[in-house]
Amino acid sequence: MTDNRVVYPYIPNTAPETKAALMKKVNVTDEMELFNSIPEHLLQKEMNLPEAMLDEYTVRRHTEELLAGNANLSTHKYFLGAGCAPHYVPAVVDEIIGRGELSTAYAGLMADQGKSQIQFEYQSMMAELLDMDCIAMPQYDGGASAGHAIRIACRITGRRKVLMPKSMNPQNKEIVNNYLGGIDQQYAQIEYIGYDSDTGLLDLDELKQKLDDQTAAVFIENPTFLGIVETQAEEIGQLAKTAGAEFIVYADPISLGVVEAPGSYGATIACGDIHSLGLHMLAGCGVAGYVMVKDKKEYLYELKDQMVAASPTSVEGEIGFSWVAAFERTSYAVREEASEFTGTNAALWTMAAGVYLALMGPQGMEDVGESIMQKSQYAARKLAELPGVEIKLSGPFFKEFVVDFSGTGRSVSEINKSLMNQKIFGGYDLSSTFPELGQSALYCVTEIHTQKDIDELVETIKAAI
Amino acid sequence: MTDNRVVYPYIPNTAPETKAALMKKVNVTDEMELFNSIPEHLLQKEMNLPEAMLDEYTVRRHTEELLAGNANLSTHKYFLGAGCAPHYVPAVVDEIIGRGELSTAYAGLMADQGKSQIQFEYQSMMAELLDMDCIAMPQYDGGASAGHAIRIACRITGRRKVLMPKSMNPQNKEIVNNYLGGIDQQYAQIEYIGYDSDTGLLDLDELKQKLDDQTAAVFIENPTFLGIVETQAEEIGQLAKTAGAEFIVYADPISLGVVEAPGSYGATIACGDIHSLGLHMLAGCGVAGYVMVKDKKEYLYELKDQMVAASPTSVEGEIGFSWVAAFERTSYAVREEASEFTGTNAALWTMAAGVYLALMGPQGMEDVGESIMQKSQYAARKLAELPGVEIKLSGPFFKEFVVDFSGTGRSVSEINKSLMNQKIFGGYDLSSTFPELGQSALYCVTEIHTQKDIDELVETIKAAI
Amino acid sequence: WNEPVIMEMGTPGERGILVPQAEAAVKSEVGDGVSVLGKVRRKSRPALPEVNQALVNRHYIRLSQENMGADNTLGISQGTCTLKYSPKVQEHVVSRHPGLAGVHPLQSEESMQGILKIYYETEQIMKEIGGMDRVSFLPASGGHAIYSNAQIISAYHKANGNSHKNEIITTLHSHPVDAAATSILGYRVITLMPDEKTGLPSLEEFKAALSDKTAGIFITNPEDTGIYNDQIDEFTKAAHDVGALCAYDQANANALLGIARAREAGFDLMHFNLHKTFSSPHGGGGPGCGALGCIEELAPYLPKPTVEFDGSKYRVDYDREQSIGHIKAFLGNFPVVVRAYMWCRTLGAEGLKQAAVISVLNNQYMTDEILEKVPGVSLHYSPEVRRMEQTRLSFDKLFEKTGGLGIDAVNARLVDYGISELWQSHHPYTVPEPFTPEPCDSYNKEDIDYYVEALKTVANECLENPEMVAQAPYKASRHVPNHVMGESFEVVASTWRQYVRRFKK
Amino acid sequence: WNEPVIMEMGTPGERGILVPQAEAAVKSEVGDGVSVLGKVRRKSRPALPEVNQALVNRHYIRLSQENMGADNTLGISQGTCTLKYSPKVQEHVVSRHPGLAGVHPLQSEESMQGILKIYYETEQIMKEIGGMDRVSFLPASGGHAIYSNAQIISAYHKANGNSHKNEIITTLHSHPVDAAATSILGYRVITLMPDEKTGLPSLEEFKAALSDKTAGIFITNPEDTGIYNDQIDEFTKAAHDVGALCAYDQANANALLGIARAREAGFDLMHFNLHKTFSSPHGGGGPGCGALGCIEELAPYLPKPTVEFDGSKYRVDYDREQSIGHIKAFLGNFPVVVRAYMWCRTLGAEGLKQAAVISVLNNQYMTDEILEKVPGVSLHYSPEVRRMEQTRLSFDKLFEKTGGLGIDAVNARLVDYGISELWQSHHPYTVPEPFTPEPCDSYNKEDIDYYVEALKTVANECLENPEMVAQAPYKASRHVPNHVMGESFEVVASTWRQYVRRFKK
Repeated sequence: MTDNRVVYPYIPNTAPETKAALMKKVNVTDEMELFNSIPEHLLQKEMNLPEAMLDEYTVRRHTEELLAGNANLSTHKYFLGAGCAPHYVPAVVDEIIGRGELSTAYAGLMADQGKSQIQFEYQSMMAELLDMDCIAMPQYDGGASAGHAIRIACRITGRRKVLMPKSMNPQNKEIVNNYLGGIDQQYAQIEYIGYDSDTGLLDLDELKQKLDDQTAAVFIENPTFLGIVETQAEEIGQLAKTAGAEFIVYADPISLGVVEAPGSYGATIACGDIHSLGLHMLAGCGVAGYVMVKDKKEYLYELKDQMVAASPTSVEGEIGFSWVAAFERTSYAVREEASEFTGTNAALWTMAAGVYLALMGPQGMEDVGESIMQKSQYAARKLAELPGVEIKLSGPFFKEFVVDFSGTGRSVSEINKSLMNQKIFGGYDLSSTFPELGQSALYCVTEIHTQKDIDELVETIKAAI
Repeated sequence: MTDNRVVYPYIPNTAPETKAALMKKVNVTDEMELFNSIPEHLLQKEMNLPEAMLDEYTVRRHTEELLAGNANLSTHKYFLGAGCAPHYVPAVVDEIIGRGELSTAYAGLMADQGKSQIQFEYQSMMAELLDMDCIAMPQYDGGASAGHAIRIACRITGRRKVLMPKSMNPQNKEIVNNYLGGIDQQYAQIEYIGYDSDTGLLDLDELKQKLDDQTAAVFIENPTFLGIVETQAEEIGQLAKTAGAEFIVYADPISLGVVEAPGSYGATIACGDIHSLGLHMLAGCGVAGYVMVKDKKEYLYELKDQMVAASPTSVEGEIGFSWVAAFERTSYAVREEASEFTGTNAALWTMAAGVYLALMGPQGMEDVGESIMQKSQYAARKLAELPGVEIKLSGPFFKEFVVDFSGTGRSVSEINKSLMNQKIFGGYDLSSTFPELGQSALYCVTEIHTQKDIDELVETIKAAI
Repeated sequence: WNEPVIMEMGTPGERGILVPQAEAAVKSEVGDGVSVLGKVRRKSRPALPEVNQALVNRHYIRLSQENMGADNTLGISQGTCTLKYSPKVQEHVVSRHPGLAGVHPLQSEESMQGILKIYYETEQIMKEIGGMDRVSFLPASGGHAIYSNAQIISAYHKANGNSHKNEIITTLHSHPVDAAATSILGYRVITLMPDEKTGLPSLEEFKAALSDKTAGIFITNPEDTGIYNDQIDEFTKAAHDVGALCAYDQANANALLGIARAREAGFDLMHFNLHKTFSSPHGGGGPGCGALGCIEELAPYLPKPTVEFDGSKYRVDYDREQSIGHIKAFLGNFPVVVRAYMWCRTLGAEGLKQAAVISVLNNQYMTDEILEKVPGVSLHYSPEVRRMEQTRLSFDKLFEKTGGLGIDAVNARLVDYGISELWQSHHPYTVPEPFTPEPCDSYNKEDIDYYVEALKTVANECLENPEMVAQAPYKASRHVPNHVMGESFEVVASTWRQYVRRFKK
Repeated sequence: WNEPVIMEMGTPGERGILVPQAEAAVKSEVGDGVSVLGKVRRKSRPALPEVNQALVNRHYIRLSQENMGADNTLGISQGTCTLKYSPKVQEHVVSRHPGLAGVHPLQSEESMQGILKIYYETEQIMKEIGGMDRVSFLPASGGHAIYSNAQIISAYHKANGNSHKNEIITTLHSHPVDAAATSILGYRVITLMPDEKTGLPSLEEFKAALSDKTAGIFITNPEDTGIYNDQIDEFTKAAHDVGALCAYDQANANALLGIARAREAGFDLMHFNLHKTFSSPHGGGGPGCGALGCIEELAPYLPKPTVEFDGSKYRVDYDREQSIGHIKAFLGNFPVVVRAYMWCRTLGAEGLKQAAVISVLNNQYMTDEILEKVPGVSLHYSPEVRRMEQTRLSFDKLFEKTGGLGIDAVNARLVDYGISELWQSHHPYTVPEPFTPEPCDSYNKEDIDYYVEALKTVANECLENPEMVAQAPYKASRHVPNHVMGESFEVVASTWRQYVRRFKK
């Protein structure tokens, strides 16, 4: 339906009088004259799109009806993690990142000091949480942050071999592969190190065997994708250091109130996803990567993205902010000479994480870590009491843990279907990506789960097996 | 559970070090010493309250679970009005009144110029919509506005008799009664005028008979509670004027894009509820009253509430705002000497209505009026086609109309139950308050109803009768 | 930003929003729908502005920034009104959950059990906090609660044949609405003056004022001065002795949560302002809620409806024969009740008591600091008595020393320090150049210290640089309007059309 | 406000929020839960601030006010980036509806059909707008889409045994990331310089640069200058002739909606930035979405997953053998897709075309106005050619006349007029003292006139009052930091701990 007389609220100059005045000024009588630099044969003949829902109510109702059909945190209980988990997002976080001045801000220097300060504060709090020193704008997600961290390590060491845990998040494995892509060869050569089938910890023997003077980096996840806290972390870092390799630690920041900071046990590069710091699940959009390094020149200049930095101003005691610090590193400045490309990232999410950390403070981070450990351990114990159900790895775990249903004779997929009938989402099915674990699922328990929630889960599984 | 060691996020000085420092400064060692001016026997011995839900997540989940149990606009279809109706609230309205600076503002003069300007703009747009001139802060609701309007009329005329329509909103009747309350006698003496049983219009003969030189005001609703547009309004105004009485019009502002403005057909005082101008239903909280008068001194000074007014500032072309204009009218200034009391009202809702009117503009108000009339007429026609169902009054109606189910042998209550089983709320049951209308219900159709919604209503009723 | 007034904005033809139109089939069935209006069809369009949505949004976002709310500044200036932090979690639940925003108050009881449960449970909480037997959330403000209390008193006396009882006693340091809202019903209002030394009403004078005519008393305690009347139970006893009812104005109960209640003090009626003590934001002046409590004997007179619970289901009781009737549309301002519910459930008994303890501690600390550090300030009435949640102070000495710069001057300048104007005192003033800050439970020591420092700076400026102060504020979004008090009809413009007539000739 | 940095705020012991704790029974079952961590248990607490909730909220509300976003100022300054009005209805649906915010990307397909339907339907819309056969929403930014397109090109050539194809051609006036994101894969990047007269790449030079080694070309059109390359289909044809693939950088497609498409111009790959053209707000730099389109032949290489529809159910297809694999977590930045969906459904075909028409009309109008009214401005390259949605302008003459005050000076001062700094040009500059405003579809004539007037005022100030301008801005929330460009390691402080080391010695 074509109706030229519609005045669009979002396109004010469709108001006929104004449009006519502008057309007169630029000396056109037909609107297509505006496009006279485009050859006729390149013009689009028609555009077949669904009929317009011109008014706000209609499009809102239509969209909300579609969204209302999705199971979600207010209709279902989630024990599903694997890189996206049901954590609590404080209302103040929603309030601040919902502020129009922030969400619609872009690239002002003096115009947007507030935005830059919030980012600087996020960066500063992350430094304390991770015990690292430097950080630039965020990466798209944890996977991208891992890729970036590896490229940094390769550039710094001039080596190509990278040792990574075999138990790594399979999706991140692919993202990293993509990140390291090259037309002739990959930027780095990844070799995977297995995990101890009892404890879930990294296989140190295999690590020692593969670690050599060609190794650019030893990369660990802590906790691992399977939830295991890598208690050997310091030793691994020592081994890497001895080999002249970088020690990259991929950490879930919400664990760091109770788990040691990567920077405190030898990490030279830290990376990961800030999803757990106040971001909603958002069908998987609530993720963003961080890469942090120590306060050394050769490291800082390898960070690829724009960097918010603070410095004094002409007024005693005043601090000002800029997001073009050391701009000459970036692809904006030097195009293909840059080490990597940069651009739009996930800036708004760092503001959410900043507000989250400011609210939580040291005690909040400790409390949430403790709460998650207690609740997940409780869930694991209760599940282990079910006949045929086994907790698979014996290492200490954080938030997620592997539950093996092989002994029940039921598949994870069957159990998850039964759970969904009771409005519960069970754990992430590991049976195809980790066949060595049998019919196992990765269960996720966070601070939002009550004892009652967990007991309900256990009872529902009990009824299903 | 008593746990003195909790540091409350909302009560920062419960932090032990700070609290100790303050206590030292004010020279107490036990916190009860702070209260040493209260005699021992007046102190509360214990407070038995449900256990605290200290953390934000727990109290939020608890409350949201309670709210999620309520049928609402996103789960049910509403054809229920009677003073609160399902209208569309534009997102920009929610955005603005959700801004913390506004919702937490209070009583600043120079500190809160923005708030006062928004109120002034609301007032200005209402003046254009109603064709009236002066307005003060809002009343609690339409009922209170009617009471205030009547008291104004009595003060101005020095008379006590007020003629009101018998078909008036029964809840508002009581609110008005309360508003006019007195220990010896009511402030005004209300006499009700019936309506024509065919058309629903005011019975002019009865009006003429009761109208005399003791009459302070003739009060009409337009549209009436039963939805009828009072087409005789101008004539009624003339009659009132001839008798030396005030002409008070209670108007639904969302009708005024298509229905004539009260000020244009003789109203000397206009009042009503701004509920339809961008307020959510909110379980009945989305209401606020307006009372407007013409630009005459004797009227303006009878408005009881604080008044936002604009005047030039010392800078050429600049406008400033104050909410204490003609302050000496108010009970804040002169206590019991004031004509009525004032205080907290519904200020935030006037800001919502202001943003609503700014978005709608003249064309939007015309469109919404037309849309409501067309849709409600369509619904009435379709319902009238059902066997035994009759549209009761023949006058033109706006948004609401009386549907008589007497011919079906089913009661309104039965039909509404059937509808609710299909997630539809039927019309307001008139059978007890308006027995002369039989088994009738007041149906409400607004701009948010689609043809499909209406057809579904009709089909569901068809199946129920 | 120097935002223009919306009435001067806009471009012909622009639209802020489009409205859902009737479908073609509907239109073909009913036609234009408006011809039926005949002579009451609107003849000329209202002169509303025509503004696109981006600009409407930008205009109001900017105007919202031109405010000093508790969200962006220290809400310490408004004594007696308690500008607390309103927890964002409450705001989001209340304004964003469709199970509240999208609920119709007249939908069937079984379809809104969650709402009725919150209503009922909050009543139980408020009963315990106030020591009353029933609580109604229908009054929309403190004044409305007082007015309703007066109506209950009137109804009670009528029911008991006490038609001669036509006097109400209040005190000058009680809120003015205690006088105004009772007077409006036809009561003769007797206002007791404060004792010049103690600031409190004298028990003797009170007894002298009591008589058989006394229908009721309306008292704030602590009074606006922050002083607690320690003979309060003797006042209520004396009133009861002449057959009067006692109504407690606890609009601001911030000092007394878990500390002292209306019941022990002998009151029959009371009210709490949920938008003060119980964390609901002020919204620039509402919507609010004056939770009205009463003893069992007066419960039949409560406004209707009430919410009742039979052990399994909640229901709305409209059938209350002796009730004073509907006083407010539907269920009152229910979202305010939800906020109070969440706040009380979060804090629990111990937390509520700490809110009172810290409010009083903060106030006593701040009072000491102001008297120590800010030049030109006095404390009138018994300086040795500990104040409760607020303190009536006086810039009398500053006024004297500067020959005329008092609280008005301080207020004008305070805005430049990002602090909203100080509330002074209700009228009439008993203390010269009064001001009444209230640091309540939401502010920490650093906030209070900052506030005192700003006061001190401004007071010093008054002393040292009076010419500069006289032109303040400098950083406000506007200059001072020429007619703040709208001193005559000719300069009062409550609408743009009036403004044009008055000032654009 | 002069807000302090949060690292210097706070009081020992204060809490911003409390966390849900394990129940007593849980604790008694598992103990403290953390002893099992052994030597990786955290030894000392992170030095995070301890700040109460009211203060955290106030701090960030204030900081949010210290920004000039499209919500509170005119977003005309950022040419090539299209700072549109982001309709609030979209923002509220996207951020407040639990059916989006609370959805886990790995939950079963049948439990998220609504999301998958929106995903699928938006793909259909974008296919039609771009003229491509498939569209992926996985890339998180324009750069990411370019990088992914380069990977698709690489995969395609690998699959076809073209291992010798290792060169990419782009133009200087295409976005720098076209060069950077292709280079990172190991391609040799050839950048065509613009013709000094037309500003466009020369077809002859392009053909000369093409060879059997050419793997692909990456071109923006209209280029950053706002000039449309009218020979574009000859470029793509020439590239195809040597077996190269053609990728269209349509990050900013605001001039072309419904006007001209990638397909007719002969491209095999393209991308739209949904956070520019399709109304998603920038969020200070993300999250965004680079919608990547391709022709049927390249569809097998698209990143995974895709969303497929079998006529009754939507499903997520992870099983794509030739795919370049996962490039972004889960389903990408889906909320950005929802916004684009709502925006396109609201406007429909006619409205989208009007967005393009008005964007171009606004820009041509503003360009004329600037050249007429603002002193010291030049238009380089073919002045007779109508610009599309933006125009690369130059303050070269102002710079000459003032002996050094050019776009940097204008930018510093512009902030005082409530307008964000003008974007200049991507590096390297081909035009001296460049600036590139883009008035897009969201602004009306009055907005543009105001903007031009501000530019004019500032340019005149540069001429008449250069000393004053040199100290600008005056009204910004801060003074200019001493090390804007962080010119050496010793002055770069990206965190507070670095700041303390660098500047608090």
